[in-house]
Amino acid sequence: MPELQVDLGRGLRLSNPVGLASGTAGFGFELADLVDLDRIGALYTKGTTRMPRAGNPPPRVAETAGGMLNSIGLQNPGVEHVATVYAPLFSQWRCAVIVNVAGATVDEYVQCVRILDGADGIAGYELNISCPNIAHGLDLGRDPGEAARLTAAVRAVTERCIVVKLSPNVSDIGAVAAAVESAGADAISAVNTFVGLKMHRQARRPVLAGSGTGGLSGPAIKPLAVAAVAAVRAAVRIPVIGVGGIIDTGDAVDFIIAGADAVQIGTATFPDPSTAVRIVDGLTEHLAMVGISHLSELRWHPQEPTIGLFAAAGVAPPP
Amino acid sequence: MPELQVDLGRGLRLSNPVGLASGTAGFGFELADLVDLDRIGALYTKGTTRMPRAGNPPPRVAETAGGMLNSIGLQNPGVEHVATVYAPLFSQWRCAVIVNVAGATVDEYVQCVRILDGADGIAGYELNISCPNIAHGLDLGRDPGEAARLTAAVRAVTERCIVVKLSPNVSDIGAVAAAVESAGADAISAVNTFVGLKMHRQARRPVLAGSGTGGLSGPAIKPLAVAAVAAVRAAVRIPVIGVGGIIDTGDAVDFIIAGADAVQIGTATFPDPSTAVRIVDGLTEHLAMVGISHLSELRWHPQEPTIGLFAAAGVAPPP
Amino acid sequence: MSTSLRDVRDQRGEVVAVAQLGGGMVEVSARLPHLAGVAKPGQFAQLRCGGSTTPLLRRPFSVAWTEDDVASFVLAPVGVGTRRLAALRPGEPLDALGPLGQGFTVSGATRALCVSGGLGCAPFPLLIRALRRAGTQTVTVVSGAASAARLYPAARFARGDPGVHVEQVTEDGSRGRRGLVTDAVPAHLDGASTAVYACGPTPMMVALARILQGSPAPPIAQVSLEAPMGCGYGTCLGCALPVRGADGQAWTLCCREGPVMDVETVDWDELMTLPPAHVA
Amino acid sequence: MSTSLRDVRDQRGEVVAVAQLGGGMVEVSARLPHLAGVAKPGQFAQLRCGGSTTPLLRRPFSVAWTEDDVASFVLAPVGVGTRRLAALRPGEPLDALGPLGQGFTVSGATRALCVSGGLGCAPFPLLIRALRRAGTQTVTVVSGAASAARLYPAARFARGDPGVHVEQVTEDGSRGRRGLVTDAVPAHLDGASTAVYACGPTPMMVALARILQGSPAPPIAQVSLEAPMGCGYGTCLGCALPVRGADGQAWTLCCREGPVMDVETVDWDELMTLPPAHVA
Ligand SMILES: Cc1cc2nc3c(=O)[nH]c(=O)nc-3n(C[C@H](O)[C@H](O)[C@H](O)COP(=O)(O)OP(=O)(O)OC[C@H]3O[C@@H](n4cnc5c(N)ncnc54)[C@H](O)[C@@H]3O)c2cc1C
Ligand SMILES: Cc1cc2nc3c(=O)[nH]c(=O)nc-3n(C[C@H](O)[C@H](O)[C@H](O)COP(=O)(O)OP(=O)(O)OC[C@H]3O[C@@H](n4cnc5c(N)ncnc54)[C@H](O)[C@@H]3O)c2cc1C
Ligand SMILES: Cc1cc2nc3c(=O)[nH]c(=O)nc-3n(C[C@H](O)[C@H](O)[C@H](O)COP(=O)(O)O)c2cc1C
Ligand SMILES: Cc1cc2nc3c(=O)[nH]c(=O)nc-3n(C[C@H](O)[C@H](O)[C@H](O)COP(=O)(O)O)c2cc1C
Ligand code: FES
Ligand code: FES
Repeated sequence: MPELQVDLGRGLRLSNPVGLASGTAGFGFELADLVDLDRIGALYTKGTTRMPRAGNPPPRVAETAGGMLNSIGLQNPGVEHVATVYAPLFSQWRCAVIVNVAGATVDEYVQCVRILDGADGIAGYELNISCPNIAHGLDLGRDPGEAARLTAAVRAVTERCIVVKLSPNVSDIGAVAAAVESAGADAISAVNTFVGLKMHRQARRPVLAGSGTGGLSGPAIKPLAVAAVAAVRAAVRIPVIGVGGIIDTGDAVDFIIAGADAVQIGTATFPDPSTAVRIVDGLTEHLAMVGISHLSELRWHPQEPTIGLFAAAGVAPPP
Repeated sequence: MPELQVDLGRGLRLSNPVGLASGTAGFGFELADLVDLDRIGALYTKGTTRMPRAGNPPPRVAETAGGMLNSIGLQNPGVEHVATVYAPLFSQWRCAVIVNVAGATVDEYVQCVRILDGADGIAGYELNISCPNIAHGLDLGRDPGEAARLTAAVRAVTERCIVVKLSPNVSDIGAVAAAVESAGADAISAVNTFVGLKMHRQARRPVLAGSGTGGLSGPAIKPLAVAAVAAVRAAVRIPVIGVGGIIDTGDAVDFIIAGADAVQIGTATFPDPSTAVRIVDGLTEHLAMVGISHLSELRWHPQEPTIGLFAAAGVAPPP
Repeated sequence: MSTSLRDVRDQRGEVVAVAQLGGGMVEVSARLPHLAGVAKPGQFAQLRCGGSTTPLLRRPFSVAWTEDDVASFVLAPVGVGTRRLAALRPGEPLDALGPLGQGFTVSGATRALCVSGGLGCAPFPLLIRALRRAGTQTVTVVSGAASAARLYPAARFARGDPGVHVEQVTEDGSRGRRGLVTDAVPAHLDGASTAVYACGPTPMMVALARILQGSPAPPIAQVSLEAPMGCGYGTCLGCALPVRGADGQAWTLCCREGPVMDVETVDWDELMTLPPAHVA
Repeated sequence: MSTSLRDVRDQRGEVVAVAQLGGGMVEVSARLPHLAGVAKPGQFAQLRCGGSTTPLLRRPFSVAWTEDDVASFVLAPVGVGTRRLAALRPGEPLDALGPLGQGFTVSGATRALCVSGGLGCAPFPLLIRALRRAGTQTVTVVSGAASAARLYPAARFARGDPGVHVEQVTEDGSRGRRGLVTDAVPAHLDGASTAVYACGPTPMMVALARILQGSPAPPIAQVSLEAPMGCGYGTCLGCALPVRGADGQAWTLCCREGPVMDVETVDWDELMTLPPAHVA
């Protein structure tokens, strides 16, 4: 029986590498009737902020070729509600619940984590330093120094596992990854959404409200996310969680080949709530088919010399 | 009759805003039998370098959801061949031929433009400071200072129109745009491809050769390219040429709403060589339908207050 | 902490009939026993061609009719998703996630007025059947469209029930009264005995809301609204609609608290500033 | 500065027949007068379901047969593009851009040997007809596949022509000789009088190249190769294939200088390092 367990560090062991991505699974309750939360490895909650947020005005979502834009604006009930009302209920599911935390300043993150640290039921934190849909949401994530400062500040107040979620909207994602690793991150998730814009052709302005931009997710961004994961993998030694455009087992395998230790399913859950559970089963089958016992054996090692598939299959080249 | 002419500066007036993007139209000859080059506004040639280049090893292209990755590696016959053999033949077509120039150092760009400046038939240059598929291809394009230095150096040696083609793989494309504008660019094209990676699941390594990464183009990137164009538009006053994922007239209109003065059709020409010519006709029809005489009237002005479409249509809200 | 999805299933149905209703309108019927069994008038389902991931997201459609284990939807090809759904053929698979959202309040008001604009006809057949079963004596439908060709066939509202009266209105006068569907509304209002239900384009609903504000309050005044949806089941927070909250303006989720809402809950001024969801 | 595209047209054809050939293989025939009129054996066309932009790129297929104004293609559903093409039904539109590339050299060699592996069968029916019309007396086809179910039907190579002989080879021995198709090749080689043509998976072609290297040179020894293609007409530079250039290793374009190439031109060592184009 192949082994799907994954160790994210600080004692956080996931039963399998498949998680539901932040913002696509609420706080669990929203889709517990549709997704078997006992079968997945982790649930990353909707971004949680110090104070409650009503979110952005509509329209908040728009579809594009193979993707969707969202500008939810971090609608959430605020960290106190999450810590006192939601967290006590998290343990009803067997999946690890990792609370995604967002803020505009280092201090807001620290306050959120302090408050959440007082609650049981929380397996770890995912620091969203990359939300494109709120003012200043990207500032902390674009500069390696700022990202490290944030990570170190949160590290100082919690012993729980810290996952830092990176923005792809940067010149050098590897540099940010290396900076947060040195500052004490236990794992990295990559990537958040890409800044996109869709126009309303009759109205001659953006479809989405506000500045009009939103975050692009879905299959359209998969090759970009896989590239980001490979770049992060090359820059750090800690676990990497791949996210962006996964809709089936093959997609998840691609991220693992690129260097991910775990994955998150985001947008794909919307049209098909069973996606994550299907991928858990699919990964087990894939390991059996390929004949290996752990997913990490799938990983591509760029340094190793390339052997052609045919050659590997024992077909000799002509003399 | 609506007016499609576009002025890119330095006397370069295009008969219409629709061009064929660099790398998707060769030097014109490759597809002159399939595309009526008299009907389009401009042809941006394949990236031209100081010395001939054989290009990257195969595989060089791979398809993804709504997009394609390429890692051609700037295969081209070298600037001398372009200046002496190709350029004299460019004037057989009514479209403007703008030579796309690439290099690894400022000096290479300067040398290329010097050599090309001696040839007739060339309407201007597009400086590709953004090719993701050659070593150092991105360095000049990621740093506003470097991009400006390159632009100024080329500006010093030519009176022809200089278009600078920006990379989207940066934290702040507006800053690069502003820098090259100040350094003397006449126009900006945005964007080149996004760095992407596709895995070969059986071989457990990238599909594409070399580092494995390629540049993502096609409909998948359209919302990202439109966002980039809006950001560039907000940062500069010179003409902006929008490119990325356009496959029909509506797509081109979206870029123009976002702030583009002209557009380029890239990948879409591959499956359908008639795309660009169809869009030229489509834009004329669109202007007639909307009842305006110049495309620039379509432009979105983010500063202007939003008026609801229904409200604009004279439907009064309830008391 | 919604727990209202216990009735929701993702079922793969088989298309059993596709009827062209004129004006591009299509009625797609599929064997979907669960949905057909539990859907209430005004609820919707998230549809896609069986197993298809292009387009990426499903599309929301009101359940228009149910009969035994078959559920029917009325739609017209306006964009990529509806084009593919409208091209389905009998025997092909259709995925339906539902029933979703809050339906209409069906109580025993003596009379009911259904105001239908264009494709807003979709939820009415099921609602009308339920109203009549709940004891409503007369159901009047005022059904409007741009032209005769785009009118939902009157007989499909009534389905043979003599207690249902349909009045047609077209903008170009090509059938029935010429004008806007809301022009026909005031004559049918009579305060407390007539429940009012509406579904149609935003300007129509706004006009109706204005008419109702100047009239004696009906026992029920509900509209079915639309918002672009990511999930359809309350998780993505994408389908916000402006409502009049306790402390001023607020948002609610169309897919979970709607799509049917009480007229006075909606913030119509704010809704008017939004562009139509369909981007052509 | 290629000027060889003068014959190329983008034509929208109508599918007239879809034949299931077993083993998942499908023959799609469409009314495409231009292609049917001018395509030469070994040339290909870039296909897509009429007007479809999903998948984004067209897919290359050998012209397998032409008859009056109908062109036929043989394919199997291996990925997203072929799945959609294999699901076409009569009456539906098919876009074909072609004919593209360099075909086989058809000269009057006395005998010809066609080595076909799996779906590599596709170009042979057209080639065989041309060879026989050009005076070749005997055409022998060695046709291999993993199992009987996956063999291209022998009768479709010959199409009733008694000068065509088909020898079948299967890896599992379920029909004909057991083994690799190339095992059957040496017996049919006889140096200068037999032209050799091959199409199939890379390992098969490599094995054939090795056999030929140890044999007297045939008058013609050509293979039809594959490369992932962006455009199919020489513009994107995406379809590079490794060849033995004047000064060592070089690239050539599969779509423009190929897909048919002389065996000795190809750099087989380099080709062996490439992963199969199809990514599953
Ligand atoms: C609760 C609900 C019930 C509905 N019931 C029906 C019905 O019974 N019959 C019917 O014909 N239509 C109905 N609609 C509208 C229908 O969902 C849209 O026409 C459809 O989504 C358009 O998809 P498209 O791909 O063809 O258009 P596109 O414009 O290509 O779609 C692009 C995106 O915009 C969204 N969108 C487009 N138009 C609408 C719209 N009017 N409302 C919400 N989102 C939209 C799509 O879902 C998609 O995400 C309903 C909408 C909602 C919210
Ligand atoms: C000149 C030429 C002629 C061909 N003739 C035939 C034929 O007559 N019958 C037939 O069944 N097949 C033929 N093929 C192979 C056929 O083009 C591929 O099977 C098809 O492109 C697969 O597309 P897909 O979307 O189903 O697979 P996917 O794997 O989903 O395609 C992904 C990408 O890889 C490319 N790709 C996948 N497999 C191949 C391949 N074998 N060769 C080149 N590119 C590939 C696709 O074009 C696409 O860009 C030919 C290929 C070439 C280059
Ligand atoms: C509607 C929506 C809301 C999201 N909200 C958050 C969020 O609150 N915090 C966060 O870190 N990421 C958020 N994301 C990003 C996803 O977690 C994920 O990184 C991204 O969507 C890419 O994955 P996908 O392509 O599988 O969706 C959101 C994505 C979507 C689509
Ligand atoms: C095969 C291919 C080759 C390209 N070569 C070049 C090039 O040489 N120089 C350049 O500036 N851009 C090059 N590009 C980028 C395109 O010009 C364009 O910026 C990009 O493809 C996005 O547009 P699209 O989505 O319409 O293709 C190339 C793109 C493709 C697909
Ligand atoms: S559509 Fe996702 S919350 Fe309503
Ligand atoms: S496929 Fe584009 S050059 Fe050959």
